[in-house]
Amino acid sequence: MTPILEAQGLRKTFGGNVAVADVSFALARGGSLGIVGESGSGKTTTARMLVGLEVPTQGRILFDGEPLERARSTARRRERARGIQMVFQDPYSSLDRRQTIASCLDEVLRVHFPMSAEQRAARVSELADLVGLDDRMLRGRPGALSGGQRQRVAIARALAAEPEVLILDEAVAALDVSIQAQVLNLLADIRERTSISYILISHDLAVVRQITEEAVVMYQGAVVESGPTAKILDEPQHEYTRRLRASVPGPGWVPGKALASGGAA
Amino acid sequence: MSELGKFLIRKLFGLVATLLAASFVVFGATALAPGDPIAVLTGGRSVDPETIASLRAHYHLDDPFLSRYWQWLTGILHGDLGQSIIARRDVSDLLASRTETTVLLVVYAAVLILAAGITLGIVAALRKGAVDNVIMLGTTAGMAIPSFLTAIVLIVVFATGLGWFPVFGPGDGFTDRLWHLTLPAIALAVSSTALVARLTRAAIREELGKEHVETAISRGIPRRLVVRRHVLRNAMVPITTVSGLTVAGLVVGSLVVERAFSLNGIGAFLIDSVTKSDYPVVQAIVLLLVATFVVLNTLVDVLYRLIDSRIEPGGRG
Amino acid sequence: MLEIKNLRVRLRVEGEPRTVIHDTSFTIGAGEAFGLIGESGSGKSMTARAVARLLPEGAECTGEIAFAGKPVLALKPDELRRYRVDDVAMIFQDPRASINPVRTVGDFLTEAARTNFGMRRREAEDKAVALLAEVGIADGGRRLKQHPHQLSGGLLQRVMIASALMGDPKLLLADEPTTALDVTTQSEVMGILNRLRAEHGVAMLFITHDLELAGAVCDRIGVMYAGSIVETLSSDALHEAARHPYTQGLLTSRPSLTATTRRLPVIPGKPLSAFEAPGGCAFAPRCAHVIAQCRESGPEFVDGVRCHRVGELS
Amino acid sequence: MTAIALPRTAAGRTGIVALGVVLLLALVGLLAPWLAPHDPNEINLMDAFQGNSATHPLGTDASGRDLLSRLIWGARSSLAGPLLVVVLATVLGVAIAVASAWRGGWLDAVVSRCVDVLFAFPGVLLAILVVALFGAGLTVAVVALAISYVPYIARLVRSAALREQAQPYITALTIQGVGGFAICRRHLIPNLLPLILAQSTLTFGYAMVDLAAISFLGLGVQPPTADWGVMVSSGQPSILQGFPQESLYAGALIVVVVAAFNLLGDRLDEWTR
Repeated sequence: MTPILEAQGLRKTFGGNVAVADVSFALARGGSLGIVGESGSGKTTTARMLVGLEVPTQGRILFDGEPLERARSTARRRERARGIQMVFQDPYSSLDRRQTIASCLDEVLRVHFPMSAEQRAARVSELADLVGLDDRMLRGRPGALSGGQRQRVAIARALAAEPEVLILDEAVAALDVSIQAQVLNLLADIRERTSISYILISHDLAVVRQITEEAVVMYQGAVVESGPTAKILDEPQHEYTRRLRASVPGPGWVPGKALASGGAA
Repeated sequence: MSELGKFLIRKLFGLVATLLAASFVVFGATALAPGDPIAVLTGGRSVDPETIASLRAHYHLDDPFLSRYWQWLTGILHGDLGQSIIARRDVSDLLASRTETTVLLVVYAAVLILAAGITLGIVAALRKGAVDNVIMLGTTAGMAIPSFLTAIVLIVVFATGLGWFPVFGPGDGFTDRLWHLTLPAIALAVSSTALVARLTRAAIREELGKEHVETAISRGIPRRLVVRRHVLRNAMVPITTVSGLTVAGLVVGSLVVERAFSLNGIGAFLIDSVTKSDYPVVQAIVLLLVATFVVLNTLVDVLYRLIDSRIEPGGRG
Repeated sequence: MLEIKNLRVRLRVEGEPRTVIHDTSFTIGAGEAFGLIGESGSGKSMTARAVARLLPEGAECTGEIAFAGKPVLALKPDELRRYRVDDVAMIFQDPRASINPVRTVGDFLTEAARTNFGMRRREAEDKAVALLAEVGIADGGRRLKQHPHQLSGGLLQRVMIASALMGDPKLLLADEPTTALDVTTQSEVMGILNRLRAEHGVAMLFITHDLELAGAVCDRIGVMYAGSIVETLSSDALHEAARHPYTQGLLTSRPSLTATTRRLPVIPGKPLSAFEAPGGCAFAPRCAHVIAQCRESGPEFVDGVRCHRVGELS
Repeated sequence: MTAIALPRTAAGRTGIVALGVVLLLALVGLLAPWLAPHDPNEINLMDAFQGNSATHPLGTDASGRDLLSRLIWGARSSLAGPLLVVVLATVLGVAIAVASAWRGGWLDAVVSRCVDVLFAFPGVLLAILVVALFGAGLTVAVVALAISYVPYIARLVRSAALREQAQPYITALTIQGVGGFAICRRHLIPNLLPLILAQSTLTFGYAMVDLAAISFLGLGVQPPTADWGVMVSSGQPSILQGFPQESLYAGALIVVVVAAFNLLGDRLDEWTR
C-alpha cells in the first residue's frame, strides 16, 4: 500500500545555514510516526515543509503517492489543508483570542465545505463532542479555557477540514502532566475512530512511545535512526539516540551519566 | 574589519542615502508647487517679456528638472545655498548670523531637558508613592502644554509681571545672551522634559522588574549598588535613545519658540520666508534642519550601539 | 536547618488578595536535597521565593520560616542581606533572563564576592575560573570576558550554578533550573548540579514539575497541590510507597519510556490554584476515591500525608 | 469580548474623567450655534478688553469680540483638525503597515525605505514645507501633518503586525487556506485594534499641539476664524497691554484637551498590554 505521506531527501537551507540536511521517511495510512529531536535538530522546519509553510530547497513530499506542489495560491493551500493539518505547541497563542470557539471551528468549515449554516452548526457540535468540549465552552472565547481545553479546540479545528494526516508539533509539551495524559488519550481515541494518521514532532521520548508506532530520530538536520518506536527506544543503535534515551529521568536514573563528551557550546 | 567599523560605514552610507532622498523631496516639492516664481520675483508688477526671459535664464527656470536639481545640489555641496529672491543676497550670508541664536537656544534647552528630565525620571522611578505621584502629575501637565503657551505664561509671569527676565530679543555678549535665552529655552524644554522624565521612569521601572535584578538582589548585593550597576546602567540604553531623539526634535520646536519670543533665529527666518514665498531660503533652511535632525538621529543610533554590547552585527537585539 | 511551618502566602492581583500558598510545612536538613513538585498554580515556585524573601510586592506572608533557628520572615533589611549573602543562593528557570545581558559573565560571577566579601578582582576571578571548571567549563578565563548572548542556554545555566556557589551558601534554591533546556542538556546540567551540591555539602530545595527528575536527584520529595503539600516521602519510596491519590495519579498518568499502554490512567479535571480550590480537600473534585467527608472538611497533614482515606487506600 | 466593567482603580477612574472631558468639549463644539451667547466674529471696538461681565462672561478681545463665544466656536476647528489628522494618518499608516508586514519582500523593502525618508522630516517641518508651497490653511496643514505622522504609526503597527502574524493562530489560518486578505481583515487588524486605538488617542494630543503651533505661526487656520491656536497667537500682542486672558483661556483649553487625550491614551495603552 502506498504511504499516505512520504518525504524524500528533504533539504532546507536559509542563506548559508542548513536547517534540514537530509530527511526521508514514510507514514503509513492510518499509522503514526514520531519525529524525535532537540532544538536545532530541524524537526520544526521539517513540519513546516510538510504543511507548505516552507518550500524544500531539495527533495520532495509525496501525498498519497502524488508529489505535492508548492502551495502558492489560496486554492492550493486549501487543497493541501484537506490532506494535512497541524496542531501547535502553545495552546495560548494558537487560537485567536477575539474569536469564540464555535466561530473558530465554523470559519474552517466555511473555507472548506459548501455547507449551510445549520449543517455547519451541527458539524461544530459534532467536532466539539469528539474532543470533549461542551456547549458553554463553544460559546466562550479562548480566555475562558484552560490550556488543555484550548489544545482540544486546536485539535478540533485541525480535524474540521477532515484531513488524512495530522501533524502534532510538540502538541502536548506545554501541558501539565495530568492534562497531558488526558490529551494523549484523546489523540489515541481519535485515531481509533477516524483512521487518521499522525506525525508527532516531539523531544519527549515517553510521549513518542505512547502514541507512535514508527519513529525517526533527527540530529543536526539529518535523520540518524529510524524504525519501529519500541525498537528504537529499547535498543537504540545510534550514539545520539542512546544519549537521548539515557538522558530521560526514571527509576534508577543518574543525572549526567549520559554525558558522553564535555558539553558543546 | 571590526564589527564596529562595518556598523559605522553602514550607518554613514544610510545617512548619505537619506540625505540625498530628503534633498530630492525638498527640491522636488518646491518644483511641484503651484504658483509662478516669476510672480514673486516681480512682486506682481507687470513686466515686459524680455525681463521675464532674462529672469528665467538667471534662475535656470527653463532647464530640465533634474539638471536644476543637480545644479542646486552641487551648489549646496560647495557651500552655495542659493540666493534669496526677496533679499537678493546669498542665503548662507543671511543664515550665518541667525544660526548662532538657534544653536544656542537648542543646546541650552537640550541641557535643561537632559538634566531635569532624567533626574526627575530617576527620582520618580525609585521613590514610589507621593514623590512619584507629584512628578507624574507634573509631567502629565507638562506634556500637554504646547511650547508657545509656556512661552506666553513665562512672559506674563517672569517678564512683564515680575520683570526678572527680558521680554524679547537675543541680547549681546555671551552671558547676556544666555540671560535673554533663559525663558525661551525653558519654554522649549518643558514638554520634552516631561516626556523624557516619563520615559526614563518607565525604562527604570521596567528594568527594576527584570529577573536579572532579582538575581542580583538574591545574591545579597545592596540595593543602591543593584540600582546603580544593573538598573540604571541597563536603562541608560533606552533613555539615551529617547533623549537623543527628543533633543533632535528640538531643531523644529525652536521655530515656534523663536516666534513667540521674537528671536531672530533660523526658525523665525523660515516662517518669514514661507509667508513671503522665498523658495530658495525655504529650501535651504528645510534641508539644513532635516540634515541636522538626521545627523543627530544617526549619532543617537551610534551611541546606542556603543552602550549596548548585546547588539549583534546586522541589526538591533 | 530549614524549617517551614504553616506557611501561607497571599498575593495582590489587581488589588485583590489571592491565596497562592494555603498551608505548607516541611523541613530540610543540612546537606539534604528536598524536591518540591507540582503542576502549574500549585505554589511550588512561590514557596522557594518565600524562603529567599523574594515575593512580589504586596505579598502577605504568615507562618514560620526558620533558617538555622533564624526567623527569616522577621529579618531586618541588613540581616536579610547577610542571610542572602551567607546562607541561601537561588537558581532560576531562565538563565538568559536571570543574568544581566549588558555586563560580562565575569562581572556577573565576581560581583557578589567582590561586593559582599571584599575580594579583590583577581582573587574573585580565580575562584570563578575554578568554579567554572567544576561545572565543566574549561576555558573559564575566556568565558569571563564574554557577554551572556555569546553563550548557549546550557552553558549559561552552568554559569548560574557556579555563581550560586561563589558565596559558599548552605542552601540552594533551584526553581525549575532545567525546564528551559533540552533533554540531553538537562541531564548534563542536573549531573553537575547534583555532584557539586554533594561535594560542597550544600542543601537544596529543588522545584520541578517532573516527578521522575525530582526522584532521581532528591533525598526526599514533597508533592504540592493547590498551595498545600499533600504528601512528603523518601525518593527511594516514590514508586512503591506513594500514598496520596494525587501522587499516585501523577505517577501513573505519565507515559512510560519502556512500555506502551493503550490508554493512560488519568486524573480528570485540571489542576487548581489555592484561591480556586473549593472548601474541604482541595483535590476532592478530581479524586477517584472521594467521599462526602472529603468535601466537608480539609484533611490535616498527618504522618507525611494529607488525606482522609489514607488508612484505607494504602 | 468581556463585558465592560467600570474601572476600579484610581488610574482607571482618571481615564473615565478624561473621556468625559473630551466628550463634553466635543459636544460644546457641536452645539456652538446654540450655546454661544454672541456672534464670535462680531467686532465692536468700543467693547475691547472688557473684563468679565454679564453680557461677556469671559470678557472681550482687542476687537471687542466675545471671548466665550469665540472659545465655544473655536472648539470646532480645534478638535476637528486633530481628529482629521488622526483618522487620515491612522488609516494610511495601518494600511501601509499591514500590507507591507503581510506581503514582506520587495513591497516591505520599498515601504520601509520611504518611511525612513519621511522620518527625516520632523512633523511640523514637513507641514511648514507643504504650507510654504500650497498656501496656509487648515486643510493643507491637516493633510501635511497627517502625512508626517504616517511613518510613526506605520513603523509601530508594522512591528506589532509582524509579532502578531508570527503567532501560531495566524499560521493555523494560513495552513487552513484562508486567504491573506481575509486573515488581515478578520483576525490581524481586529487583534491590533486596541493598540491602534491607544496610539491614535496619543497621536490626537500631538496633532492638537502641532496644529495649534502651526496656527500660532500663522500657517494654519487663518484669522478671524475662531480657533484656539489662532486665539493664543492673536492674543499675544494684548499681553503687553496687560490683557493676557485671550491667550491664556484658549491655551488652557488646549492643555486640558491634550492632557485628557494623553491620560486616555496611557490608560488604553496599559489596558492593551
